[in-house]
Parts: sequence; C-alpha cells; structure tokens
Amino acid sequence: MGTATTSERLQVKLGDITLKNPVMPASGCFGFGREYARFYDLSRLGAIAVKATTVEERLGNPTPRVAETEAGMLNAIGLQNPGMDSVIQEELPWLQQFDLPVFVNIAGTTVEDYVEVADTISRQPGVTALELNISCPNVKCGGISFGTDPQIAADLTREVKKVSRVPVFVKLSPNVTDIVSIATEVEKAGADGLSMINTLVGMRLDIRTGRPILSNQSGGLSGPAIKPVAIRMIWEVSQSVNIPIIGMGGIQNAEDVAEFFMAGASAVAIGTANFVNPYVCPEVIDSLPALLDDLGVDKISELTGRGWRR
Amino acid sequence: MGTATTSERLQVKLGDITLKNPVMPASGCFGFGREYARFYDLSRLGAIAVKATTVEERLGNPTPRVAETEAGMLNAIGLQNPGMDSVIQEELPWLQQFDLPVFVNIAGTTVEDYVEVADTISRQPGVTALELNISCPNVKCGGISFGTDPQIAADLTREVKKVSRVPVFVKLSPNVTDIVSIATEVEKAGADGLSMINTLVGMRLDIRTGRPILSNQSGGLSGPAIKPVAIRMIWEVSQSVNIPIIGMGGIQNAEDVAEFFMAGASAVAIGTANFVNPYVCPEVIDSLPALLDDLGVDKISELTGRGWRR
Amino acid sequence: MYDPTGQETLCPAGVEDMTVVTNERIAERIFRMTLAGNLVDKMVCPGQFVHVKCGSGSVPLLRRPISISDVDADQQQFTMIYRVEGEGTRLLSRMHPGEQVNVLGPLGQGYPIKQRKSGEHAVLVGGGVGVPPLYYLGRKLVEKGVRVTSVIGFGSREQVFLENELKELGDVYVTTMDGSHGTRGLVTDVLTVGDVDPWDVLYSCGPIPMLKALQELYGKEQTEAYISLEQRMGCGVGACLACVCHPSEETRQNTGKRYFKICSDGPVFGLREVAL
Amino acid sequence: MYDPTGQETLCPAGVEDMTVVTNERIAERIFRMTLAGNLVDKMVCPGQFVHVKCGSGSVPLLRRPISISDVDADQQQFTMIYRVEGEGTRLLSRMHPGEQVNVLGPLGQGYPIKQRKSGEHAVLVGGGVGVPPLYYLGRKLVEKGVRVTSVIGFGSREQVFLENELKELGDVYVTTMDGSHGTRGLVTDVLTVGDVDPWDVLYSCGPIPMLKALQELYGKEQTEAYISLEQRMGCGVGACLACVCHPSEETRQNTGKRYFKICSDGPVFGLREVAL
Ligand SMILES: Cc1cc2nc3c(=O)[nH]c(=O)nc-3n(C[C@H](O)[C@H](O)[C@H](O)COP(=O)(O)OP(=O)(O)OC[C@H]3O[C@@H](n4cnc5c(N)ncnc54)[C@H](O)[C@@H]3O)c2cc1C
Ligand SMILES: Cc1cc2nc3c(=O)[nH]c(=O)nc-3n(C[C@H](O)[C@H](O)[C@H](O)COP(=O)(O)OP(=O)(O)OC[C@H]3O[C@@H](n4cnc5c(N)ncnc54)[C@H](O)[C@@H]3O)c2cc1C
Ligand SMILES: Cc1cc2nc3c(=O)[nH]c(=O)nc-3n(C[C@H](O)[C@H](O)[C@H](O)COP(=O)(O)O)c2cc1C
Ligand SMILES: Cc1cc2nc3c(=O)[nH]c(=O)nc-3n(C[C@H](O)[C@H](O)[C@H](O)COP(=O)(O)O)c2cc1C
Ligand code: FES
Ligand code: FES
Repeated sequence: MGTATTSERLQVKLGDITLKNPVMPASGCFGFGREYARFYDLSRLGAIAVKATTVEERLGNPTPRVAETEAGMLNAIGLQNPGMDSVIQEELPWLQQFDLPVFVNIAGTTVEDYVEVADTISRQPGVTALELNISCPNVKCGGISFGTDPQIAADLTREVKKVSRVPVFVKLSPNVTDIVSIATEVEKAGADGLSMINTLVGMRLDIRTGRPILSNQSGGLSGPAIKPVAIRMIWEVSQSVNIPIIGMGGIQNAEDVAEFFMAGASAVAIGTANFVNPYVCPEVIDSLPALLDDLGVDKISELTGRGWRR
Repeated sequence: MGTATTSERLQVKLGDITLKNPVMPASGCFGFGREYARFYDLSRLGAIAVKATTVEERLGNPTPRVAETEAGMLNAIGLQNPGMDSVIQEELPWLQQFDLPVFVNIAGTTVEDYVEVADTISRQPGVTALELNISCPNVKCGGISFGTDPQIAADLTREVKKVSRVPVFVKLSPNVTDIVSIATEVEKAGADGLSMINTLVGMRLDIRTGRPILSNQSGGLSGPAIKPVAIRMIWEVSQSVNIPIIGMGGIQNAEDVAEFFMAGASAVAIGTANFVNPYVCPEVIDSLPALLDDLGVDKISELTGRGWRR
Repeated sequence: MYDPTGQETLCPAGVEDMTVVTNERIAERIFRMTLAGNLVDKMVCPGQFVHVKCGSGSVPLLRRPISISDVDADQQQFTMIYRVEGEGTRLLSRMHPGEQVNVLGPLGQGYPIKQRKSGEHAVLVGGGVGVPPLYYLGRKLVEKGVRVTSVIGFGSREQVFLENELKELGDVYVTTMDGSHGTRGLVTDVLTVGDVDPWDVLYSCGPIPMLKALQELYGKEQTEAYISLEQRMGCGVGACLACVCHPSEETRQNTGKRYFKICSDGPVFGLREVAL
Repeated sequence: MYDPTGQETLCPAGVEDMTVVTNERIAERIFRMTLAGNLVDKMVCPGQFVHVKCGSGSVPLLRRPISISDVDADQQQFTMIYRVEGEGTRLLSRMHPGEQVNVLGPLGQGYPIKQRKSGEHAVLVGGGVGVPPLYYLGRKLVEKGVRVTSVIGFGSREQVFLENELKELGDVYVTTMDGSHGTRGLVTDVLTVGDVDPWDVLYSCGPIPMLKALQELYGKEQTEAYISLEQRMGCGVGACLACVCHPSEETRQNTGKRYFKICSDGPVFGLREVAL
C-alpha cells in the first residue's frame, strides 16, 4: 500500500476546510454533541453538524415525532431548538473544548431569518461552516419550499453568502424532480459545498386508529431505506458541480462510506445510525483504514467520484 | 359485524370497473401471468396488471438488471416486452381463460407511440383498462419525462383518452416535486383513475469495482423501503382528486393493504413481494376478511380515505 | 427533573451484547426475559430503562425502550418484563437462552429514593406494562426499611403478573377491568375507597389515563408523588428530541423549562412537574 | 432451450419451509447445507436450482438462487453447497440444524440426460461454486451406466471441495490457480493437454471466463456440450425479466429467439446456444 500515514489516509478537504477524517454526525441526530460526549471523546469525529438553529427558540411539533418504517424511520421534530442566542451562549463554547470543526445547520421561515442567523452565527468563534437547511420537510411555513425551486434556493444562498464569514454548505432536499438544476443554481449563487440528502417526505398510518402515527401527519424518511436515492442523487450532482459534497442518507458502516465517496461525496454524515449504535461514528472511522487496504487505496480522498471518473 | 357476504366484503369499484377483490399484481412483476399460473388459479386475483407493452418489441437493458438494497430492490429492466402485436396474439387470448380483469400497462417514447398502442390494445377483447406508464425511470428517451411535467402528462393523457375504448389509469412517478399538481392535471385531462406509485430512482455501487451494480447505472427502487413515500403521496393526491387510486409500493400483507386504503387507495397492486413469495397475492386476499373483522369494518371499500375523512 | 442519586453522572450508560438467561411467557402476551452482562453493574437506580435492539438487521431499525424490572447484582443479571405489541417485541419473545441481545443502558432518571427513611410508607401504583419497574423500586425501598403497598391494575385475570412477587414486599391490591381477578375497576378505585393506609410517597407507572387520574386526585395536595412516562423514542439518550413532553405551568414558571425529554430528563417526573 | 425431461411440466415448483439437517463449513468460505422436506420429491432433474429466502425479514429482501448439489430421495433431503459472498449467504451459514429455511423450487431447466446411454463417457467441468450441481448430475449419469470424469478448478487448496465425493463416481482432475493442490492453472489446461479420454458429452458450470474458454475450445465442433449460467435474479420463475441472456447468432437464426431467461429457460443451455 501507499505511503500515507494513517492520519493522512483519512484526511479530506472540503474546499478550504480540512477534516482529519471524513465522518461527522448529521444535523438533528446528535443534538449539540453533549449526549454523545459521554460515550466517547468527540475529538475523534471528523466534524460535527449540530441541530438546526433558528433566530428564536422553537418548540417543534407535538408528539409522536418518530415512527418506524422498514429499514427506515420517519421524524417530524419540527426544528425544535433553543434559538441562536442560547446556542451561542451555551452550546458553541462548550463544543470548543474539542478538536472538532463545527458545521452549524441553520434554518428559518423567511430570507431575513436565514440572513440574521447566518450573520450572527458565522461570527462566532469555533464555527467552521454553515449548513443551510433549505430542505426540512417538517416545518409548515417556509422551510421546504426554499429547497424545491432552483431560483429561490439560489437567491437564499446568495443572501446568506453576503453575510457569512465562513463557508456555506447548502443542504438539498431530495423531494424534487430535478436536483441537478437546484445544485447548479446554488453553486452559481456562491455555495461552497452541498450536503445531501435531507429526508424524503413519507408517512405511516396506524391501521388500528386509521390515523397517521406522527402528529404532524407526514415526516422525513431517513435510514438505510433511502440510501439508494442518496447515492443516485450524489452521483448525478457531483458530475455537474465543482464544489464538494457531504453525503448522507442511511450510512451504517465503512462500506457505505466508500459507496458515497465513489458516487461523488468528499465527506459523509451519519444520522439515524447513531440511534441504533451510539458508537457508530468512531467505529466507522476506525474501520476505514482496513477497508482502504482491502480496496487497494492509499487515501480515502482518492475515492471521491471514482464511480464515474474513467 | 355487518351483513355483507364474504365476496361483497372484498368487492371494490374503480369507477365503472368492479373488482371481486382489491388485490392485483403490479405491472412488470408478474409478466403476463403465465409464470404464476402454475402456482395458483389466476382467477383468484382481483385483476392483473401486465408488463408494459410498447408498439414494437423491446429487448430492454443489458444485465445486471436488478440489485438489492435494504428492504428494497432496484430494477432496470428497460421495458422489455414482445411488442403489442405479440401481446395481442399470444398473451391476451391466453388470459381470457381466467375470470380476471386485465389492466394493460402501456408505454412509449413519443405521444404517437402511446396513442398507437392505446388505440390498438384498447380494442382487444378482455382488456379492462389501460394503465398509462408515464413514469418508468429505466428508459432513456421519453418515458420518465412524461411523468414529471404536469402539462406534458396531461397532454399525453388527453391524446390517449381520445382513442381508448376502455378506462385509462395513469401511473404516476414519485420522482417529482409536486405530485398533486400532476395528478390534478391528469384528472382534468380525463384520466379515469391513477396508479401510484411507480419506483423511486436509485442507485447502488459495487465498492469492489467502484461501478454501479446495474448496467443501466440507475434503476427503480421498489419494495417495503418505499412504502412510506407511497402512503404520503396517496394521502395527498386522494384528497385532491375525485378519481380512484390503485395504490402500490412495498405492499407485503393485509395490514399494508389496509394502510393504503386508509391513505386513499381504492385498490392495490403488489409488485416486488411476488418475488419473495409467489403466493403473496392470494395469501393477502385470503387474510383480508379476518383483518376487516379485527378493524370492525364490513366492507373494505369503507376504508378508502378513512385516514383523512373526519 | 431532579437528579436524586447522581447516578446518571456516576454510571454512564454503555452498550453490550448481553446473554439471554431465561425468556418465558408469564401472562397473556407478557414475557419475562433475564439478561446477563457487565452493564448490570450500572443498574443501581430503579425506574431506569434499557434501549434494546430487537433482531440483528435493520428491520426493525430502532431500539425499543423497556424498563428494568429487577436486578440481581451478584449474578450480574437483570430482568425485563414486556408485552408483545409489534415486530420488535415479537422478535424478543422468540429469543432463546444463550442468544445475545444488544442493550444500551441504563438510561434516564429513575425514581428518587435517597430521601426515603426507614418506617415510611410508600405506595406503588402500576397499570399493565407499567408494573415492571415498580418491582425493582419496591425491592430497593424494602431494603431501606420502607413499608411498601402495591396497587396494580390489569385488563383481565389472564394479564395479571408480578402479583406474587410484589406480595413478598408488602400488601398488594389487584384490580382488573372485567373483575375476573381482584377488584373490578381501576387502580384509582382502590386508592379512593380508603383501604390503603396513609402514605408518605407515591410512585407510579402506567397508561396516560391512569396517570392523569392520579394528577387529578393528588395534583393539588402536597403529597410527594412520582410518575413514569412513555413516548416513542429515537436515540433514547436525549439527542434527537423525539420524546419531549410539557412541563406543568408551575414548573415552567419556577424553572423556565419549556420542555422535558422523557428519555433523559425522565422517564420519571414529579406528579406535578409535567402536563399530561 | 430444450425440455429434455419434461420435468418442468410434470413437477411444478413449490414453496416450503424446509428443515435444516446439517450445515457445515467444508472449505474456505464454503458451506454444505442439507435440508429436509416434501419439495425434495420434485428434485429429480440435475442442474436445477432452488431460490432461498435467507433470514425471515425484509433484509435481505430477495431470494438467493443456489444449485441443487445432491438429493437423497429416500430421506427426503437435498444438499446445497454455497460460498459466503454477502449478507444472504452469511445468514445461511449461521443457520442451525432444526431451524427452517423457506425454499422455492426446484426451478429452471436442468442438464439433459435422457438421451445418455450406458457405456458413454461424460466429462464434468466445474469451477468454484459451479462444481456443486455437477455432483448430482454425476450420480445420475453413473446410475445410467455412463462413465464420468470430472475436471474441477479452484483458487487454492483451501477452497477445494467435492473432490473425494466425485472420485467415487470416476476420475477426477483438480486444478488450482496457485498450484497448491492438483495441477496449477485452469480446468481448460487439463482438457487441452489430452489426459482426459475422448468423451461423448460435456457438462459444465462455473465462472463466465471458464465458460467462454469452453466455447472457444469446443464451440466450433459438433461436441455435445451444456453449460449452466448465473445472473442476478428477481423472481426466479421467469416473470420479471431480470435474468436475460443472449442467444447465439445461430440460435437466433434458427429459432427466432431474441433472448433467454436464465431462471426458466436455463440455467442450463447448449454450449453453442448462447452468446456469452
Ligand atoms: C421508558 C419506557 C419504558 C418502557 N417499559 C416497558 C416495559 O417495561 N414493558 C413493556 O412491555 N413495554 C414498555 N415500554 C413500551 C415499549 O417500549 C413498547 O411496547 C415497544 O417499543 C413496542 O415495540 P414493538 O416493536 O413491539 O411495537 P411496534 O408498535 O411495532 O413499534 C413501532 C415503534 O413504535 C415504538 N413504540 C410503540 N409503542 C410504544 C410505547 N408504548 N412507548 C414507546 N415507544 C413505543 C417502538 O419503540 C417502535 O419504534 C416502555 C416504553 C418506554 C418509553
Ligand atoms: C442458477 C444459479 C445457481 C447458483 N448456484 C450456486 C451454488 O450452488 N453455490 C453458490 O455458492 N452460489 C451459487 N450461485 C450464486 C449465488 O446465487 C450468489 O452467490 C448469492 O446469491 C450471493 O448472495 P449474497 O447475499 O451472499 O451476496 P450479495 O452480493 O450480498 O447479494 C446481493 C444480490 O446479488 C445477487 N447475486 C450476487 N452474486 C450473484 C451471483 N453470482 N449470481 C446470482 N445472483 C447473485 C444476490 O442474489 C442478491 O440479490 C448460483 C447462482 C445462480 C444464478
Ligand atoms: C430525528 C432527525 C432530526 C433531523 N433534524 C435535522 C435538522 O435539524 N436539520 C437538517 O438539516 N437535517 C436534519 N435531519 C436530517 C439528517 O441530518 C440527514 O440528512 C438524514 O437523516 C439522512 O441521513 P441518515 O439516513 O443517516 O439519518 C434530521 C434527521 C433525523 C432522523
Ligand atoms: C422488476 C420490475 C419491473 C417493473 N416493470 C414495470 C412496468 O413495466 N411498468 C410499470 O408501470 N411499472 C413497473 N414496475 C413498477 C411496479 O409496477 C410498481 O409500481 C413498483 O414496483 C412499486 O410496487 P412494489 O414495491 O410492490 O414492487 C416494475 C417493478 C419491478 C420491481
Ligand atoms: S429519544 Fe431522542 S431525545 Fe429522547
Ligand atoms: S429472475 Fe425473474 S425472469 Fe428470471
């Protein structure tokens, strides 16, 4: 095998951002890290994507907020979060104890909301990048509509880019006819990278009551069930843009990470699998070098887009 | 419990079409019925949706044509079929030995193709309805594009309706931003019913080779993994249209059938599950009466839309 | 939300493949499973739960929360009692001795017992699969010299369990909805009739209507009382916000808290602490 | 595509929960499983396969095609030999005697043996997990008085299996890629060197490169020869068109056939019948 040291083997670059390894927990599935810090040292992670942050505190949707599906789950949390002031005072300073790039997922109902939270959050010490959540299916007004129209997505990206002091990754919705056109418009508007995919909109009924299990009726489908959709979208988008992609959707193990890289991702996020195994992120990171050996690859970054690069 | 006889309990109506029970095999998963006729008497089925039929014979895509995913599968058969003349000479007459409404799934590359096959097939004895496949993700030209634009879908429906002697069900693609607008346009254009959903576009890579498993690269995701997406779309569409919906996507058992009904379906189709259990359709049919008892329901038709009817 | 024992900090939860020692049906749809492993060392606080992976693949995907019903520290074994509801518990019910079950736990804040003093009287009020955690609690209380009375309710005779075990700890009143065993009616029917001696503290776990009835009966008084809540969970550790519940008006005003996470702030709360 | 025995019509396939009798590792990543059940009565035609549900849930979802490697009609048992490749075969390898495996079969058109006459010489050419179906075929041929010679190839010594069993039927030549057992090289190296006596018929199953080599060696001659193909399958019964392969130019012209379904027209084809 090649000559890279172990730490060089897993290092990846997302534009100007260097991650010591390509694995981060996905936004909304890891809070602000506190709960998992009792399981392992968060510095082992490549980065962290924290829960969506909005200008004001949000209390989210009524319960039940989760429902199980075959090889997946639905959630309708509804962007519950303590609001940006609290995030700035309580969460971000706490995260600084770790050697850990922080991606702050931001959301809003209007362009002004997004701009305000982007402006404020991106000034904070220890914030590595913003992840612009234009794709959450669980909030009634705004939210998803930003992610389903190329022009609206591009305008929002442009406004946020104007104020942000850090790179902006735009998190795309898979619930669209043509994700490539949204990705390319967002790139033109100045996005530094893309995160994909957010959840698919889905629903489950309880046949005993005849009613939806989620109080919000529909929710976002995540987990292994959606992996083939994520791979297909990353495959298509990565061939059409020149900005890096953080891939996510059903990742459970190192083999899945390799598949996302080969489809075109430059880093990955793990969401739902944290609920199944709280140690999944460090376990996946630790098993990557052996997989690279198996695949005859020196550095994981070499895998990006290998599926379509000929 | 009510007073309906067993056969009345399962009977459903799709507009003017009466089915003795609501379960049919889904198009493409059951050929033209011959292969499953050796497992059971096809007259037990509520109906049959046969493989997509085109004007000329099609040989489809190179192999591999299927790949497995978590709780799902990808297929890229590519509309292989013997062409309408052969279907008319060989398959439809053979099917007439059964007491079995026949839904002929039709596909094409151009509007003219569709019109020609609709015109010809709908004149044949024993054809109950056409299922207009505007949503197959596995053919390069035409095919899916018909299903992703409301106007194009509506125009196609209108042209086909002009020539068809039998009711026309339009099979919708789930790979769209707004399925309701497609459904309502198609209804306005004269569709007698809807079939939903076709497969989600997905992809899997073989990390050993770094290449897509399917020779066609991407394929259509079916099976239990997509059920929540199907339920959500049927829930939304059934509240916006006044034509019946044949629901499909991951159905495995009687409980799933009830869930599709409650979401808004008036009949169901079972696809992938036939591959797992060749007897799945008659087994599901046979277990429906006991489930209706459990749910305290006399006739299955009462369940349609129960989730949102208040 | 209190941290009665500080257990949460002392004993961080862990994940372990635990070994099935026994798994048997004890009532209608009710199974008792005993599991062995090192995690048992951390299970010192009654009222906590474990988050159990049922089956090894990705269907069912999520873990299932089940209360710790008893602990045998010497044998490094704990017991859980569960009702077969759906796919997850059905898979659990088919496990055989010697097989492995992946367990995450112990999780949550249990019943506060530190302040309890010898000679006090505690009443345990449980309904259906809310009864299991009360057994371990009762054992701990008796160890401290607290007198324990149990009032437990079920649907019918076939569904009754833990009656004899709880009798070893003190008086037991059983109710069934259909009257096929014990008193006909609900646990609150026993409580209001006045048969049970006055108590110093009440601990409860059961369906929401039961807990609401308790709030109505005792919510205004200053009785010390604790209830355990259920909610569909994702992570089970406080990260995903799936399992929130509402603080009572009183709690909101006193603490500023606008929500609780049942998995990590609970599942046990003060009777007046939450709005049901 | 011929219907040598008419078996397909006589014995329609069925579905059955069959009972694991034995399941043991016999070589590197190779397992032999014996299953008991009524379906065995239908397994009279060598070269057919079964479509196996691995695990009970929806992951993995699809069945796995595995060849019938031997049949014990008296005991109502059949044997399959499989290599652990992915999730499905991994699950199979963990099954214990007494457990149930859901089997659909027997499926497909097997090796034609009706025309074989006592005293003829048949050569069986197998590579890796292509060897298993040849064993049942060999037994059937020997029963008819046909002399059988086997030429089987593997990666290395650790992967060799069925050598001794085939020796009971006739001469066996083994090749390994690394030369750690038998002749170094490929099965075709043995065939071309001329050690094997002239034969009346050749039956083969193995990887595509091996089958291609056979086509090159014997595709022009009039030798009677049959090969068995593999392809990823959906239904396994001919309904979904997942598993098609191409007829050779010659077949296309003679029969008008534009495709074959490996699961139902095959998996066995005449050597010259298909384009690889
Ligand atoms: C803190 C806590 C302690 C519990 N202790 C016990 C116990 O000791 N004994 C016992 O029998 N049951 C207990 N339950 C309920 C138990 O978790 C559910 O019965 C179980 O999850 C059902 O899973 P299933 O796969 O069989 O059912 P399904 O209905 O198929 O489950 C589908 C999904 O819904 C969730 N779910 C369904 N019902 C409940 C519920 N009541 N509470 C939470 N999630 C639910 C499941 O976890 C799963 O994610 C407890 C629940 C909580 C929250
Ligand atoms: C007619 C026929 C007979 C066979 N007989 C044998 C046998 O006797 N012994 C044996 O070890 N193997 C045999 N195979 C190959 C066997 O089917 C595959 O090794 C097996 O399906 C792999 O499943 P998996 O879940 O372990 O691997 P995975 O790679 O996880 O399987 C993923 C998917 O790909 C399919 N797949 C993967 N490899 C193959 C393959 N080579 N052929 C067909 N489908 C494949 C699987 O069925 C599954 O749907 C046969 C294949 C065919 C078509
Ligand atoms: C409970 C839950 C909450 C989530 N919250 C957010 C969120 O706040 N912001 C966001 O961008 N994505 C959110 N997501 C989406 C995930 O970040 C991720 O894109 C998606 O779940 C797919 O990855 P997975 O299959 O690994 O979970 C959430 C997902 C889940 C399951
Ligand atoms: C192998 C395969 C072939 C299919 N071919 C067709 C087709 O020809 N026409 C069509 O409208 N749908 C086709 N479909 C889609 C199914 O009819 C159905 O809409 C979809 O598979 C969802 O149902 P399921 O999850 O029960 O399989 C095909 C699906 C599969 C798996
Ligand atoms: S279950 Fe995730 S916060 Fe409680
Ligand atoms: S596997 Fe379905 S036709 Fe062969």
